[in-house]
Amino acid sequence: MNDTLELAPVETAAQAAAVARLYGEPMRDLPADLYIPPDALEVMLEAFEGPLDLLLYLIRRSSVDILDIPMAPLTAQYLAYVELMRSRNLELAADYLLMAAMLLEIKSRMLLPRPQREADAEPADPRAELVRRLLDYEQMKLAAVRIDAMPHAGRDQEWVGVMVAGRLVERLPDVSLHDLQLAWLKIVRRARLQRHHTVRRDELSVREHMSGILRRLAGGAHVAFEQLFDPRLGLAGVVVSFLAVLELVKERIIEITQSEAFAPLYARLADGTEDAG
Amino acid sequence: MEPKTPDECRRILEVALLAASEPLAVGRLRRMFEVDPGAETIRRLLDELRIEWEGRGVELVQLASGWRFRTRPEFQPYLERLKEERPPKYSRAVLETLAIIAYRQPVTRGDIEDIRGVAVSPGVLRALESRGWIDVVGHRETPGRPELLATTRRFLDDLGLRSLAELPALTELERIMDLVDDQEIPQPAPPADEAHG
Amino acid sequence: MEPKTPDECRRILEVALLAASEPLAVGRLRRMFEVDPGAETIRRLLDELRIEWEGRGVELVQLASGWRFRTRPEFQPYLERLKEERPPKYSRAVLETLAIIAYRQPVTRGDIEDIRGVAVSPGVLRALESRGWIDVVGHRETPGRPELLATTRRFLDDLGLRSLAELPALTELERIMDLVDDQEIPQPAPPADEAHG
Repeated sequence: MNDTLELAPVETAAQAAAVARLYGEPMRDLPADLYIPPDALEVMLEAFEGPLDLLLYLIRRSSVDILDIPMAPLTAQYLAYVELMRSRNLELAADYLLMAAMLLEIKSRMLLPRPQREADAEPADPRAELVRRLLDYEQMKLAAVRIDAMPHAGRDQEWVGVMVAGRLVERLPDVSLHDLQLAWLKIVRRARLQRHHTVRRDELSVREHMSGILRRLAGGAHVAFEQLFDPRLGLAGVVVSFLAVLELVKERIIEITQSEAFAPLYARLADGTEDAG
Repeated sequence: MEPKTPDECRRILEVALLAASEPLAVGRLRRMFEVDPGAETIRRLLDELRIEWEGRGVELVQLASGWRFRTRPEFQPYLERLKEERPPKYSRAVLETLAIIAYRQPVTRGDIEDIRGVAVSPGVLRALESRGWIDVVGHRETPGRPELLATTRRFLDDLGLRSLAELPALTELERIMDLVDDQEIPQPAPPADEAHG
Repeated sequence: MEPKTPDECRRILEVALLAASEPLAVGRLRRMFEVDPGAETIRRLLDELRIEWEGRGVELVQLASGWRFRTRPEFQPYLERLKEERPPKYSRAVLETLAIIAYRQPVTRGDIEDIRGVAVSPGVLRALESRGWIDVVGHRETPGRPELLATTRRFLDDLGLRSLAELPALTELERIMDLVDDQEIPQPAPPADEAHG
């Protein structure tokens, strides 16, 4: 096994963090000869989060310097794993194959003389990009472990939430004049073809008086006709009130009664049933 | 590590009750301890805890389904002011019904349905009635004697109006809309939800 | 009835914080009082309150979105036994994705995949989103306009942090990384060594 990396386990923070679990037991190092119990392979491969994770594992468990990776043995070992996966008919993620291709490419470039970029510059190392990615990933992997170790509300701590006495007043929707106007305009827009649903400002005050008169007559009260008009409203107000009374009579909502000629006029709600007798 | 002293037990009960989102019965509180202190002990500790909290803004109370910490009513006004959730919005059906009652009162439900072109669900009128914005002011003497609806003084107060005449005049806008409609949108399709069933 | 003494003010703050279902910011706490005591006073009172609660089972903490009472971790074993369901234990994929979003935000899904070297399954992002820990903060103006993900205030609150700066510092690796980025690999091994296989 010329190609395998040194397999002496090295306890690094990364390794302690990246514990694979096999049957509940932490797996800190893989068998030296890469022999894996057949039914364990799947479990083990699931423990790796992808090709970078697998590569990091291979590097970190040996004592090689990540900044000076011996590409040949690493590539060989990586390919051995991938081959194992393939032989087990595991669905081989494209990510693993892509990484295999990248490793082979780096390895072959290592064999070639390095092109000088500039006269004095260091030659470009074909491994630089891989190392950058490995370190980048390892850093995030460690960060994940640390975040997980922090106390989480809901897991390690609970929020305090004391019951509030009495029901809080229910918030009711606000309606602005603008809302009302818009709503009405929408209705008018839809009803526009019918034309008869137009409303004028002056008509509105008549309608307000209609409601007011009906309120006063509520409960079957008989009100003297002249009391329907409030002189304080002025002439215009009285006229509008009168129009309201006429409208109500016309719509047969109220009745004006008179017991005999020249007797006082009374207004009351039209009610064919109760007051019939 | 199980607690040994009653003090420690009481502290655990306090934490559990402060964090609980529902009342906790004695039986459930007992289950927290590996060595069951017994219902009697729990009850005694709860009572001690209740006394310990007396005179503070929050009190420990025994409710039908168990024990719970609860704010005292006198702090209610402060808690109310803390609430800053956005008020809910009325549906289009409610707003349009309100607009019709405001501008066309007194109207029957049938009138509203004629104008809107759709049935008025009972919920719509109930929402406006329970708000105190509309009420029944009489009946129209037609078959069925339908109720006549009108807006209330409270409606005017809540909208800051002295009288209905102060409702925004619409004629100008309507005219503009008519122009717009005639020229640009010759045949406005009625919104889907408003279509007759 | 508005409070006069600082003691009364502190009591009101305590009740509000004990009853709140979310962290309360100083600005919001101020609004509880008819006569605004000012941010400075509120902060002082909150600090007094925090000290007052020290050594109890519950602590007052300042988080990203405000102040909130929280149980101490040492009581969790007891509270666990009260719970109906266990909190979710996140997979490494979820945790690593969270770490990348937390430290490198805003990032796209593609960025995460680049760093982890594997595809990010939709379930991973969904788990973090449904927890309220990440959300979409915009789009990167590249083809496809991928979503930019970032952590939320809620994430900071749940982890007891006031800001992202309080996240654990990244490891030494960072310095090595800088070296790698700036100078490339310090001393490449001679190609001869690589000729093994």
